[in-house]
Amino acid sequence: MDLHKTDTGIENTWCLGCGNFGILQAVKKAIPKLEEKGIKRNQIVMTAGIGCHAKIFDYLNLNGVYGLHGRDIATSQGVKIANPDLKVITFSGDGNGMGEGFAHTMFAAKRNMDLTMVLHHNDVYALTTGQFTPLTEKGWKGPSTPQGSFEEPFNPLLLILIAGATFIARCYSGELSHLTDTIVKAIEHKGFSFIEVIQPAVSYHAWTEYKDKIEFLDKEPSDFEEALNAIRKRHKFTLGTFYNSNKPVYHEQLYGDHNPIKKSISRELRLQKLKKILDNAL
Amino acid sequence: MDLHKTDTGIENTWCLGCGNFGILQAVKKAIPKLEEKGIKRNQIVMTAGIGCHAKIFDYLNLNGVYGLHGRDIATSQGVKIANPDLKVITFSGDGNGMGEGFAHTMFAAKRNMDLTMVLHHNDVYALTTGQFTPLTEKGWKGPSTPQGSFEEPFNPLLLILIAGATFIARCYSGELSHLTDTIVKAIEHKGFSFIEVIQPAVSYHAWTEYKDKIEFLDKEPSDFEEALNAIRKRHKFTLGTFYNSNKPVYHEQLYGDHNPIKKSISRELRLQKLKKILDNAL
Amino acid sequence: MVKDVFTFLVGGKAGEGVKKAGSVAAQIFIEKGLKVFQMDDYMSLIRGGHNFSIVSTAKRDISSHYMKANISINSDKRSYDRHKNHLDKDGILVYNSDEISDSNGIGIPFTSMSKKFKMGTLMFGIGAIAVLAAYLKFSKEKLFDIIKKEFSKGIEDNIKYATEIYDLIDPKLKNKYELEDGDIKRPIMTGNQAISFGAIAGGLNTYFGYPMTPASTILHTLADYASEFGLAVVHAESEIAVINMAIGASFTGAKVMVGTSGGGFALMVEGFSLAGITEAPLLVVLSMRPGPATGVPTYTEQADLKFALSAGHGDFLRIVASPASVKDAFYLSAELLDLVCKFQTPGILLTEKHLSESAMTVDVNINNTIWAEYNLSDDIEDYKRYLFTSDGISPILFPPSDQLIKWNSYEHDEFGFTTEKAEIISKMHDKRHMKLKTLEKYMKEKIKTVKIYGDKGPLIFSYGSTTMSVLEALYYGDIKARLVQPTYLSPFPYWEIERFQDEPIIVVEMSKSEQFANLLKGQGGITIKKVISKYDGRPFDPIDLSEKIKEVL
Amino acid sequence: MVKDVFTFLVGGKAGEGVKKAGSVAAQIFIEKGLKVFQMDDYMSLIRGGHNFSIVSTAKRDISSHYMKANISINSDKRSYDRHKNHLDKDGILVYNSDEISDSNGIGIPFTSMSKKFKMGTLMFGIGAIAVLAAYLKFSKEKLFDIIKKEFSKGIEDNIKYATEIYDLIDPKLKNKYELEDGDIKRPIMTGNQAISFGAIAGGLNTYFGYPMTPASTILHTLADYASEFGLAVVHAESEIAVINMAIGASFTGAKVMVGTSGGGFALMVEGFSLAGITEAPLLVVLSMRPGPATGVPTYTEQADLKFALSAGHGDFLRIVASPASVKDAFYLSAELLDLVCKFQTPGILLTEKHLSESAMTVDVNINNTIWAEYNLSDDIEDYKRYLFTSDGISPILFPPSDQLIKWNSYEHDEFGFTTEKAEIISKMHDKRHMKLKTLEKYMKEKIKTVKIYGDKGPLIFSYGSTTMSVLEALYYGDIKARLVQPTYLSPFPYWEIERFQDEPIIVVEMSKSEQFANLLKGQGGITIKKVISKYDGRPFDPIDLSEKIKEVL
Ligand SMILES: Cc1ncc(C[n+]2csc(CCOP(=O)(O)OP(=O)(O)O)c2C)c(N)n1
Ligand SMILES: Cc1ncc(C[n+]2csc(CCOP(=O)(O)OP(=O)(O)O)c2C)c(N)n1
Ligand code: SF4
Ligand code: SF4
Ligand SMILES: [Mg+2]
Ligand SMILES: [Mg+2]
Repeated sequence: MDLHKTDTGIENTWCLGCGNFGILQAVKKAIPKLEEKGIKRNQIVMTAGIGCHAKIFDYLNLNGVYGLHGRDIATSQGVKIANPDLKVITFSGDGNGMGEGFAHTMFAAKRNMDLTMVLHHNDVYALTTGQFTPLTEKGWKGPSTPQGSFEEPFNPLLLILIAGATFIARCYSGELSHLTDTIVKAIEHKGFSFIEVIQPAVSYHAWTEYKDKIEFLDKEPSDFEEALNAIRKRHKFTLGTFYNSNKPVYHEQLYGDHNPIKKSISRELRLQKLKKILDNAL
Repeated sequence: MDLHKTDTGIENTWCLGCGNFGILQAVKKAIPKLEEKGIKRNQIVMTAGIGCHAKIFDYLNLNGVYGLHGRDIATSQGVKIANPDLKVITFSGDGNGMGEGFAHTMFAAKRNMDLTMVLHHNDVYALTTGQFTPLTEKGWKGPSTPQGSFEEPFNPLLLILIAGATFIARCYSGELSHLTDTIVKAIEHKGFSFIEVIQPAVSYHAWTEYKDKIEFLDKEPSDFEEALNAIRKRHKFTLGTFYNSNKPVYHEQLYGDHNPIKKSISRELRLQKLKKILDNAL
Repeated sequence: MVKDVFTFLVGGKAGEGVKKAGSVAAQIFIEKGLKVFQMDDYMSLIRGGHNFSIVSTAKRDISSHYMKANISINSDKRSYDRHKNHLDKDGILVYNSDEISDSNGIGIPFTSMSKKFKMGTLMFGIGAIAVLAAYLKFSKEKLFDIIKKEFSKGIEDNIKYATEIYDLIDPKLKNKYELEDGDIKRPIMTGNQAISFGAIAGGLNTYFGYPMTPASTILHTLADYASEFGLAVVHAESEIAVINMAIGASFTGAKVMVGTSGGGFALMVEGFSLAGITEAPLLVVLSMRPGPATGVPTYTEQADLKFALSAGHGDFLRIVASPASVKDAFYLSAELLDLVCKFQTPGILLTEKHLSESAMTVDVNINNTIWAEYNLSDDIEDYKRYLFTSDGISPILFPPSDQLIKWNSYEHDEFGFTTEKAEIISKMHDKRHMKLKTLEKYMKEKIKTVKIYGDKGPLIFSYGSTTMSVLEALYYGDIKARLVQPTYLSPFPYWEIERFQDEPIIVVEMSKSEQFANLLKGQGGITIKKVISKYDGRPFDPIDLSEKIKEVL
Repeated sequence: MVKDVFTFLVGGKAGEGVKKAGSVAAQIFIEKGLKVFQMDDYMSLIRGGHNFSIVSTAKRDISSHYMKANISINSDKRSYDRHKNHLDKDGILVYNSDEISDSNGIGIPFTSMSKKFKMGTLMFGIGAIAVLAAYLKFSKEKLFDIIKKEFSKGIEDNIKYATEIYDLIDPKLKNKYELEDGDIKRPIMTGNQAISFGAIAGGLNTYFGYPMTPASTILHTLADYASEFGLAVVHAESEIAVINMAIGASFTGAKVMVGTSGGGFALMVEGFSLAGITEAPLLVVLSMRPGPATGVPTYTEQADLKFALSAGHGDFLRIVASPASVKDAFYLSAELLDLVCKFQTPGILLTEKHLSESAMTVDVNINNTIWAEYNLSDDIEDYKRYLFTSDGISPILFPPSDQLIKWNSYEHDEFGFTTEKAEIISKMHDKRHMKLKTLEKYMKEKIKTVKIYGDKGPLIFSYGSTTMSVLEALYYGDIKARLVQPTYLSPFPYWEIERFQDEPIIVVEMSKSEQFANLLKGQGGITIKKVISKYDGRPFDPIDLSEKIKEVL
């Protein structure tokens, strides 16, 4: 299939009105913008976890790996490390990336891996019928917590900031242009970029639960302290880029400007070097 | 074997001068103090991960489970949930509890599980010959990073605070009485208590690397903000209790003052109830 | 076609009450004293797509749905296209005339008729039930009673919508169906409910889970009944947490179960091995769906058998058993809970989506369930957790105790202290291996490890829910055969199977690589004549299967 | 006893340079043109305890250490007690006279003599080498050269200490040993080095690992050579990260390997299944240690075989092969890298601590290693990742490409899009299964799957490093037998094994439950006469083993 078609033509099985449509659209809009900036479509690799959010894999005409539940962010890291010329985007759910895959997310941030993670935050394990997630507010009556859940939710932006991410934003699937712009910025960003997207899962939550609460940061924080403050003090429906800074990225520290695939050493040279090593050992 | 012997008589295979001896001694001293406070020895259950730290399992005459690398903290949670009368202590290493088992540690804190975690922080995967851990400073030349590691370390106290722990302290295996007292306080504490112990692994680091840097908090923080501040602003060799607060614990939210084992419902009553359920369905 | 079976099929989008319509239909049949088999086919999505529920009922034991319906009711074109051939000879096709028209069926404008109600198309299921009621000459009053009993909200609108549909279709139905009454009302449950209730009856104290189709509803069922039965039911952060928590709970003497599907079990494997060496009583429910990896989450397969039989590094004893029916599942989960406690080792209740999520009427006698018991230590002096005994079983003790109780992931001595000594390593291996011998002896004496149906004719082997398909196919096709179904797969009950070594057999299973047939060959020394295997995610249909069996007999 | 073998044993505490002494001894033998087998026995600790290194050398091929030393040098009482019986008939026992005295041996005050040096007892290894040198009539000059070459720090003190020991023991050694020279100097490597170098020769681009004995040294070796060979070598946060990263790397066209032991592999199982369905080329090194669970980390066993053969849910193709020697390991890792690339499926190089961490001199011809290659797609229009082909292999393509490349964990259509359609589910199963047939054909034609040693006598089967023990035992015991060693275990090379079906065989392996014997029975239809199994963590000693074999022949 030609990569340059816009759509994959695969039947979309999200619920009518699902917040995931906004994310899908934003990505579709972001791609031409990235192309304008010289990031080619065929250079982009996507990965997705498992859940409603991850169905975006079938709808986006991008190369990639539909991975395991919670492991997509590890898979993305493998992609980047093996071929650093590729731009990698991970689409993750709140159960996926903050539950099963929590450690991978945090370590990707710790390493400042040069990739983008989009967290579809809908407060439920949507595809498995609505159980509470690590981000769900206390009291949620899902099928695994019929009396109401009683764990305090994680604050994903706070965790990811502390872990070491260098680009951190919150968006809303109802704010398409902000979301689109943020995706573009995140992909352009060198280092670990994390976008939490408030994504209403209409089968469990109505858009009206969010609509009025949504607000934007008046001023984007300019350093770590301000970011920390804004993330802690502003409420969970505050949108904007909370942090944007620079730090060495993992793959460059690992091997500089090498590329393990494109600059793979030939068989001849390998054998030659190996012979030398074996001879020297004598 | 009688639980009331002090020692297990098992050969100790830690290196001479290892910081783990301090932790072992402190626990041995803490137990009688806990007994004075009414916590019986036979009520205590220990778990341990895998690593040098975990060998404490063989040396302490306490009931428990020598678990899997990184999973001890999950095992501890299972112990507590099944029989909340038991007091549970987990002995974990920095590779164990902040690497392989990172997610379990963070979720135990999130749940404010009523147990104690002692993190033997020695900056290496000691037992597997000295690789860098998630807490190791950049530049460590272990066998997996011969050119020097280049990941920024996690700040364990900061992470655990944000995740939801309610008792947080840092100790040093060279400060025995502080360590002993802190262990007693942590075990008495209702909720998730976390003690990071700076534990020199003499085969990789000399005591002198720490000795002069060790300092105590002048004033123990009195609330979350102060704790956050102290954890962030004081350096990593600052000892003391950084946080001590109260929040509902997991098992009580799950089933109040029930005890799934001690108050297990009889076979007769179960069958009676089941019959009713099946009849009602008709 | 299937003279003594009546089948109701309802198809539509997820979220339109299709599954609910299936279970209400099942209740109607139950009210009439009939036996029921309900199979729900749904896609991995929350709204939309195509789902269907198919409910077959009879006076006799029935162990499968039939893909030939007496009445098929479809809410949209997709459903109609899918099911127009799933009709019995005289079957009636009802379709949504807002979307299509077909002179061979009866059109009902389900959509436009639902428009005026708040719930709109969500009510389609009610409409389907109204059609069924009319077809079965159920009075409207009886229909209303059922709606009141089965639905919790929007009763009034539901009744209005049902009435309108009933009145509209009633005159169009020329030949209504006379459904005879059966004997008594029986409870209906899904396999997962049976597993949950069976475990409760067997003494379950704690359940740890992480959602994964088709095992999630065990977590949900037990969470619902947790306070009623004093259980701790925990939804943990991952399957790895689940199994390691479970082992902690087991250490305290809790009777413990966990449940998952293949991908989740894959994550539990290290913990499973830990249960092996620590000798932790632990029951894992592994409900299979098509793999590998994420596979096809909401469909059925039997391709995790080989994996279940050997998951985990190192040598240790495991018990693996697979129930053939919902009723079996009920008794088996208690029986397995008992075995893992008695033999202090992990066990797997291996099942499939087809059993987990299909519902059947069951005749269970709750008093016959086994109550799980340990071989408890009364030796309160000089207790040794891993005491060397002649049968390999070291009596167990739980905290609080004044004796030292150490469970150890490393190889260990009798006290549970870590060892690297050659002789002790060997002896501990021998001890654990001895439990296998003891267990085999116990199984020979006390447990029905293999069931044989029929007493003459060629030999067929199957296991798990595929057995139900075969039974129904044999009945339907009037085939004389003996069907052998090993409930226990590990330890492999060779003592029951050996006698079949001289006859070539037919195997029916749901795995491309013929895992069950390979097990029979490798462990049972059985000669395989032919394997009938299906691996498209759908359970066998008894009519198709009977033909396939006839071909190879 | 073993006339043509000379054996050096050195025992002491971890941290005293015991292992280093073993490898310096090996270097001495190598200098003399001899062949060497070095086995290190160490406990799971960093300092203290009891370690020993045992180095056997001969002019002929030698494939095991012998637990009967010509000279045994022990730094402490524990070591002395342990090894006093590990002496050849005329063997010499050297002990630390600061701790014990024994008229049958020669005492050297290793401890007190080391006191004056900064490194103190850490120098014991040097002392042992000095003793060996004296015993072999090595001049002090040669000894100094070796010390200079092999040690990086404290050379001066080392030389001083060595001189003092040499001078002290020299007069006490009445009958010195005349070690004949061999032919040429050969490189020595451990199994893990061979695996690492073999993979590099085969085209490795990326390695992901997490430390776990006995696989850690692959990570260390590759990390050391990463920049030299342009590899990305990553120590990740867990084994789950490792395998999922590896699959990401594989997606980009990197030739990728990961390595671990049983517990780590247990965590990789879900990812292994993902590699199966996505058809990701991926090589896993699984180096076994005694299990279950944490087991006995620094010792050896072969009890993960069954697990390796069936790990992962669902049906998918896997390649499992086990090298019998260090040399085999070198070639095999490249060969497997090629096979996983060609057949786009995961593979396992299954080995054990005994091979991974023992060192052998090897005669390898580096030019004979295979270079891993893909079946690359040239079809750049209308590319289908999972194209249905007659051999089941869909040509592969890597990004960047203008064609759509989708790898999918769900069941999928030819493009890689998710599917729930019955027909496609079946067809994809068929396609993947077809690769098995293609692979079997390929193996029959192109690969030496089974090695047979000897041409008459009774049949013995073994695999992995146990083969080396058997070979040495046969040599030592002068036993005429044929030894069959399947290098490939999955797909099982029945075409090579079938011909042995009529003779009862003897199996030698290291697993309590006789996993290898069961494989031969189940898959090969082989009749087992007797299984010689050892499961105490220690490799076979050729002398013991030869007796055991004689008993059962
Ligand atoms: C190992 C494993 N465990 C469980 C599942 C089942 N599962 C599929 S999706 C999902 C929840 C996804 O939740 P989230 O990531 O929030 O995605 P959403 O559906 O809300 O977009 C789970 C638990 C799985 N596929 N694999
Ligand atoms: C699943 C698994 N992976 C790897 C290992 C190997 N392993 C044993 S101990 C250890 C490191 C322990 O480091 P840490 O927790 O810091 O403990 P320390 O030895 O420093 O006390 C590792 C990686 C294991 N036992 N299990
Ligand atoms: S369940 Fe929620 S997340 Fe899933 S498709 Fe529907 S609205 Fe979207
Ligand atoms: S290696 Fe370090 S942690 Fe381990 S015993 Fe020695 S000093 Fe202690
Ligand atoms: Mg979600
Ligand atoms: Mg450590």
